[in-house]
Amino acid sequence: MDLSWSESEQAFRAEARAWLEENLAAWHAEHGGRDAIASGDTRTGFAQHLTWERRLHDGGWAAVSWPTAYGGRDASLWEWLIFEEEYHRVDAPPRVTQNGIFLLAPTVFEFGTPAQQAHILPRMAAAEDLWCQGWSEPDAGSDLAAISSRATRDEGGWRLDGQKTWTTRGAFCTHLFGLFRTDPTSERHRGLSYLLVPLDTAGVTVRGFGRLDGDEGFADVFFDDAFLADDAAPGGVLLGDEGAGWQVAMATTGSERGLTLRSPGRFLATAARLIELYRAHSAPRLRERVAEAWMRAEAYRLFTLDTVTRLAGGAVMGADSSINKIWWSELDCELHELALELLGPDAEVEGPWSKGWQFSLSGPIYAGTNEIQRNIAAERVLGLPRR
Amino acid sequence: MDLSWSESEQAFRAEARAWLEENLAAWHAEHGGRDAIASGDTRTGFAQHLTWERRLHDGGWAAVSWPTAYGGRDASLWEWLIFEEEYHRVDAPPRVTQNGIFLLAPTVFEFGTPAQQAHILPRMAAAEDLWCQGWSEPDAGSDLAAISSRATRDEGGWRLDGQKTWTTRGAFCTHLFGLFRTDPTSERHRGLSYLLVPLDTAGVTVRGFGRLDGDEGFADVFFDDAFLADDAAPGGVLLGDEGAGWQVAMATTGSERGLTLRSPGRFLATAARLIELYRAHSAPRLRERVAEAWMRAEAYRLFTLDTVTRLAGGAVMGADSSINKIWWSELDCELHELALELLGPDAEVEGPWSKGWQFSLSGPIYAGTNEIQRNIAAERVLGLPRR
Amino acid sequence: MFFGFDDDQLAFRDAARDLFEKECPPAVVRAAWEAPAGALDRTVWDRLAEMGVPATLVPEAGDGLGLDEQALVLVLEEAGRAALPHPLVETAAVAAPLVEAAPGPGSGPGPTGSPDPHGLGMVTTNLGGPHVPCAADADRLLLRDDVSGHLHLVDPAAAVLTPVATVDRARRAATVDWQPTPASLVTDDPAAVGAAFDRGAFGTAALLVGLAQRMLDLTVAYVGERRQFGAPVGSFQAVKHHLADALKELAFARPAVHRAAHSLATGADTRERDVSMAKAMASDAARFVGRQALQCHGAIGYTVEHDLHLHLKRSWALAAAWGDAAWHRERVARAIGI
Amino acid sequence: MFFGFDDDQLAFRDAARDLFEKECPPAVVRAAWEAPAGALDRTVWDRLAEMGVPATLVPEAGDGLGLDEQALVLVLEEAGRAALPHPLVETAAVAAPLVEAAPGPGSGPGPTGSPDPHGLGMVTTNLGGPHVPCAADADRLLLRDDVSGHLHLVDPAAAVLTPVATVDRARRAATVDWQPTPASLVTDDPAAVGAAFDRGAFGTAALLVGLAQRMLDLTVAYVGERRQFGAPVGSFQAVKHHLADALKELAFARPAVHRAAHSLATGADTRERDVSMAKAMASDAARFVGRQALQCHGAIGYTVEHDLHLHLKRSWALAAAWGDAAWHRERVARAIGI
Repeated sequence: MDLSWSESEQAFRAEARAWLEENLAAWHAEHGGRDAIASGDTRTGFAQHLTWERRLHDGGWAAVSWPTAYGGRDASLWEWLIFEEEYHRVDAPPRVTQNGIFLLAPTVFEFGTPAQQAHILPRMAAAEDLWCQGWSEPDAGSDLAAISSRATRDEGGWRLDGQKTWTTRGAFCTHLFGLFRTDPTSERHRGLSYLLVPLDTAGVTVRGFGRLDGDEGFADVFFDDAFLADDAAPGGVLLGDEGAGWQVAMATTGSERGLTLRSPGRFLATAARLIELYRAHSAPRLRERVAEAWMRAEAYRLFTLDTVTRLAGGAVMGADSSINKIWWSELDCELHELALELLGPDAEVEGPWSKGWQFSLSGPIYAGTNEIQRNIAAERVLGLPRR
Repeated sequence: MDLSWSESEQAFRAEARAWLEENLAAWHAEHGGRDAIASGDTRTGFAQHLTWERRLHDGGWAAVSWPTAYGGRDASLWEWLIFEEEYHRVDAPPRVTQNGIFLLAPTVFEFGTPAQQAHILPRMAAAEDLWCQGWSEPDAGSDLAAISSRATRDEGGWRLDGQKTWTTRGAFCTHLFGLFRTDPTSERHRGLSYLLVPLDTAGVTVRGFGRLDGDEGFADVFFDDAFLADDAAPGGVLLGDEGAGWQVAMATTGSERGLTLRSPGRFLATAARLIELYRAHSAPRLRERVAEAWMRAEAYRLFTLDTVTRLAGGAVMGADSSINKIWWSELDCELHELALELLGPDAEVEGPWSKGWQFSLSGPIYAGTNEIQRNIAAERVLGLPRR
Repeated sequence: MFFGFDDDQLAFRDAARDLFEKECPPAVVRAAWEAPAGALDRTVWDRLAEMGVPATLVPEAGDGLGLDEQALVLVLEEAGRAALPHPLVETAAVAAPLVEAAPGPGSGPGPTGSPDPHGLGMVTTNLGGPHVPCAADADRLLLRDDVSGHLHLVDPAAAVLTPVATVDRARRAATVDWQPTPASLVTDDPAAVGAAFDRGAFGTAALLVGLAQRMLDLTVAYVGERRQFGAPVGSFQAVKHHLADALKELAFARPAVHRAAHSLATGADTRERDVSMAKAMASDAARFVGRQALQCHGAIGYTVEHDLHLHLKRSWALAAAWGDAAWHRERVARAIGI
Repeated sequence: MFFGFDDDQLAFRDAARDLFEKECPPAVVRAAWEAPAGALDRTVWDRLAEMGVPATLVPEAGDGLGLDEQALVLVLEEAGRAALPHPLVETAAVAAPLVEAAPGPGSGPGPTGSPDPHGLGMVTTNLGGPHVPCAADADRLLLRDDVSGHLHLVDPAAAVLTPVATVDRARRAATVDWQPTPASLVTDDPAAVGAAFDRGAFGTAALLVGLAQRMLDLTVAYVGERRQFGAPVGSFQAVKHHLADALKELAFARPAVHRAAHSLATGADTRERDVSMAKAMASDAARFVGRQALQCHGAIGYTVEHDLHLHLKRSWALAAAWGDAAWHRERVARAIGI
């Protein structure tokens, strides 16, 4: 074991920290102070957050682990972890470009053609194209394979029909990556294709609606005989092979549940804020639970160090990403629950903790419910028999 | 609401308390002191506990809710609750006749012929016949309907073949009530009959073995072409109709999970001992959990008052006996877990708490695992669809 | 020994249930989210007043119904099921018996013209916490003076209200800045103040039981319809077990609330302990049931378009108000001598 | 940054695993339940001594293996998987480095003739609690004097042992009555005593990880075979979720134990905190996994005829020894400044 950071990694951390502290302050100032910045899941807040995304891009921090050519800085997974720790340490804002950079991009790197990579990734990093995920449908939630949205082959493109829903920030994005049934005779996992859809395509209608916390963070996306031309984007609108959408999508769920979406830095930072809050309201009865919550955030960091060590050694993220997702999503609920208990009567007041609490409750639901994750862990990690 | 006890109920309580205090002391003395009395799940202890059972019978306390004619005292359900509170308050010993008096008897009252009732019940109350339950088989645990032990019709009786297991105190009992497949062509719940079997029947072999706590509390019962004559007992050896064994047995599981097996008095007494233990080892970190455990024991008492009120009003114990069983079995684990935490390093020493803890762990397993109980509550109380 | 309710009590509950089903559908709760301070619609409140519900605990001599907490508890459960936004606990359980005992300002017809035998109108209070629900909507404020601990009945016009942005906007809460005067004094008896608090905690426990019951009912209905993987979601064992546990926690909390009603009605020595046990168990049960309900609804429940959040957010607020579960467990611990 | 083990460390683990599979099957653990005090069979211990395991942390100069906690941790996990009854943590993790640093009595071949480079033999201690494991079987007792807090190395013959009837009889525990003498003193340095305790808590955490892993493995195998309702028990979602949670708790406790090994090996400033985090998480994980294992085995696991209880009872004892989860969480709380 070597749990120390190399000199270059330490230098990377110092550079990131300095840049983040300076630019976060500047960004707050730009909008008249931190409190004047709305949630990124509101129309106003989204626009404000885009200016932050562009700052990140100008600084080369939008997607540190990407090749420089695409707007990254060729950072290692270790450096990515360091950046995430620093990012959350200063309480920098949630990434409104997250679904593109954290979910679509890994898939584009794995399945995209050079032409697609060259077109999609730089514009994504620059927050010029804003991507939302078009997977869930009214009748296809946990059961993603029940997708019924159709893409019918037509002269030089596809005709799209159907509805996607619970599309995060869909009302504010410019593009959607989604799964559509391209083989009308197919069922379940077969005959799906992974399409890249500009939301300004004629026949596409987006309706935003309120999440639990009331922010317009969700959207329905309706496709009514919308024509998606093959050349709507350089390199084409199909990601991976026609009919191979499921396998391509699974690569994305891997990153959603696994390493890239929710890094340990996020929860260590929340735990640190919880500890401050505990010091402010001494509540001895909660002391042991606060210590336990810190341990669980720290254990998540150690578990991730173990994972990255294995990935660096050539292993691939497997089904154990399922227990990873259960761990961080339940930890996030407990961290916020403890904060609310500390706040007592003030817990009900709109604020970062009550908002974070409501958001934490979505963790066990999105990216595959924790019930589904437990099935996966039991069947694919422990090898228990399917029904 | 009227939560007061009538004068006659108060008198009943006073009489029970006086008798129990006097006779418990006398019984301890009879055996050279409380510490000289072994667990009722050991051969020695079982014999010692029989002398207690006979005292109870001589005092008319063996089965208070039964008709006097059968050795009871016609007590109401309310008086039965009072007796149970007093019984556990003085920490009187576990009833080694429990499986007869608490499980078989209610079934005999419901399905037995007058001849069977007249023969079986008085001998049971007097602890002359000692009954064990012959249901589980190596391949029929939670899935009771998988029973394969056969009873084949033969001249004037039945020929028994097969094996029962996990039979509590089977090695010390004289009789077994069990389910046997009397229709060889039948499957699952059909074609079973409820038979009453003297364990001295030729061809029946009993092998005791150790439970988790090491006591010989379990037994295998082997049937090797054992001939059970129809007239082996007055009124016959068949309880209920031939082939109706499942319905008859379900009446018994009702009492097992529901009201009669584990009364609130038992857990209130454990909670009271836990509170004493807490006072002896002040451990402020456990204070809130001890209070919560007391509340849960008290809530069980209130839930039972509600149940008895409904039964007294003519209602029948329904599927909500399933949440009842989950509640007391998990409460028992928590009460003992707390005691062990209070005891610290001494928790590992053989003693009432460590023994009680090990026994409590069987609660979520026996009488239908709590997983089965949750299925029942969801399907029969909430009406959720079966698979 | 009879641990149940008599026919009059059950009939009172049924009448309230009918009233709420007609007059307090989710649309009324949503309206309470949006209505400006002071403009809470009173239709359902006026119907309740006609039924005499706010004066349930007021003796018939005082033109009340002359009933006790054992009748009120069932009606409050129904108010919880409906997520009634009006301060019924504050008025009926807390203020009415007090003010009747020591008549405060006014009498005769209620200030809003709603039928109101003893001129109390709609009352709210700071006894349950600093965020006073429906503060700008109430006719009277029953306020505990932090300095003296005395209770005063104050005209809202005589107080400065600062709205609080709460997660459940139907709380319509505000903090209150005010000055006690001799004329506004209702009681300086600590026992009476304590009893008023206990009635509020008890009433809130009853609301929580009703809120939890409604969340469970909504979820059971939903998982029976919603199909995934070719089967109703409710047929999966994980969902069954979530909801079986929700049922269990609720089924064992309810008798504790009913017993508290009896202890208050009979002035039992154990009433403080029993109220605290009820509030602790009802708060935890409602939080637990709410978590299971949200999880079993999935994304569909995670929107403000679905009604679940109306009950969910109310249950969060009320679980923390009038002493949270930990505060009441602490009081139980003292009562059982640890 | 490399959070893993090198080939030598893994080879050391594999050799230990082979040894335990051959020399420490359940029959050996059961024999330890029955053998009279002082008559614990030494076969597996002698093989371990031949491998040099008890001297893992002793420098090569002292004829030890000259390895550190990062090598020892994997071997201790294997000892846990096998439910080894011998005091390996007490000897290899606690006593050997100390006594080597300050050579106590004896040297040369071990008292039992088992290969033993520095004459220590099999050592047990009261540092982990009042019930000293294998007290009558050990060659030496490393005893903390409650009065002075100093550590002494004592010949069992010089102490009065009172057996303790423990739930896990393979603990072979006794309380020890003894008198410290100047000659028996090993160290009076509080830092050295504290470090010895931390190594014991760390080593016990590693045993608990191995015990939990074995209970999980036994259960996964069992629920795959056992059929009820026409299907393997392991195909039911409730069982799947019990075991998925067991897997999760264990999978996140293990890295904490490995990090503690690194912190001890490198003398990190955070080693106390890291050891406490490891012991707290390993204790809770083992208790949780054990509960799931017993529940998923059902009645079959609830007998002394099935091997599960050997691991289950050991995990209960070790979760409480060397400071229970609450004691170590307390130390973590202090370390993180709350």
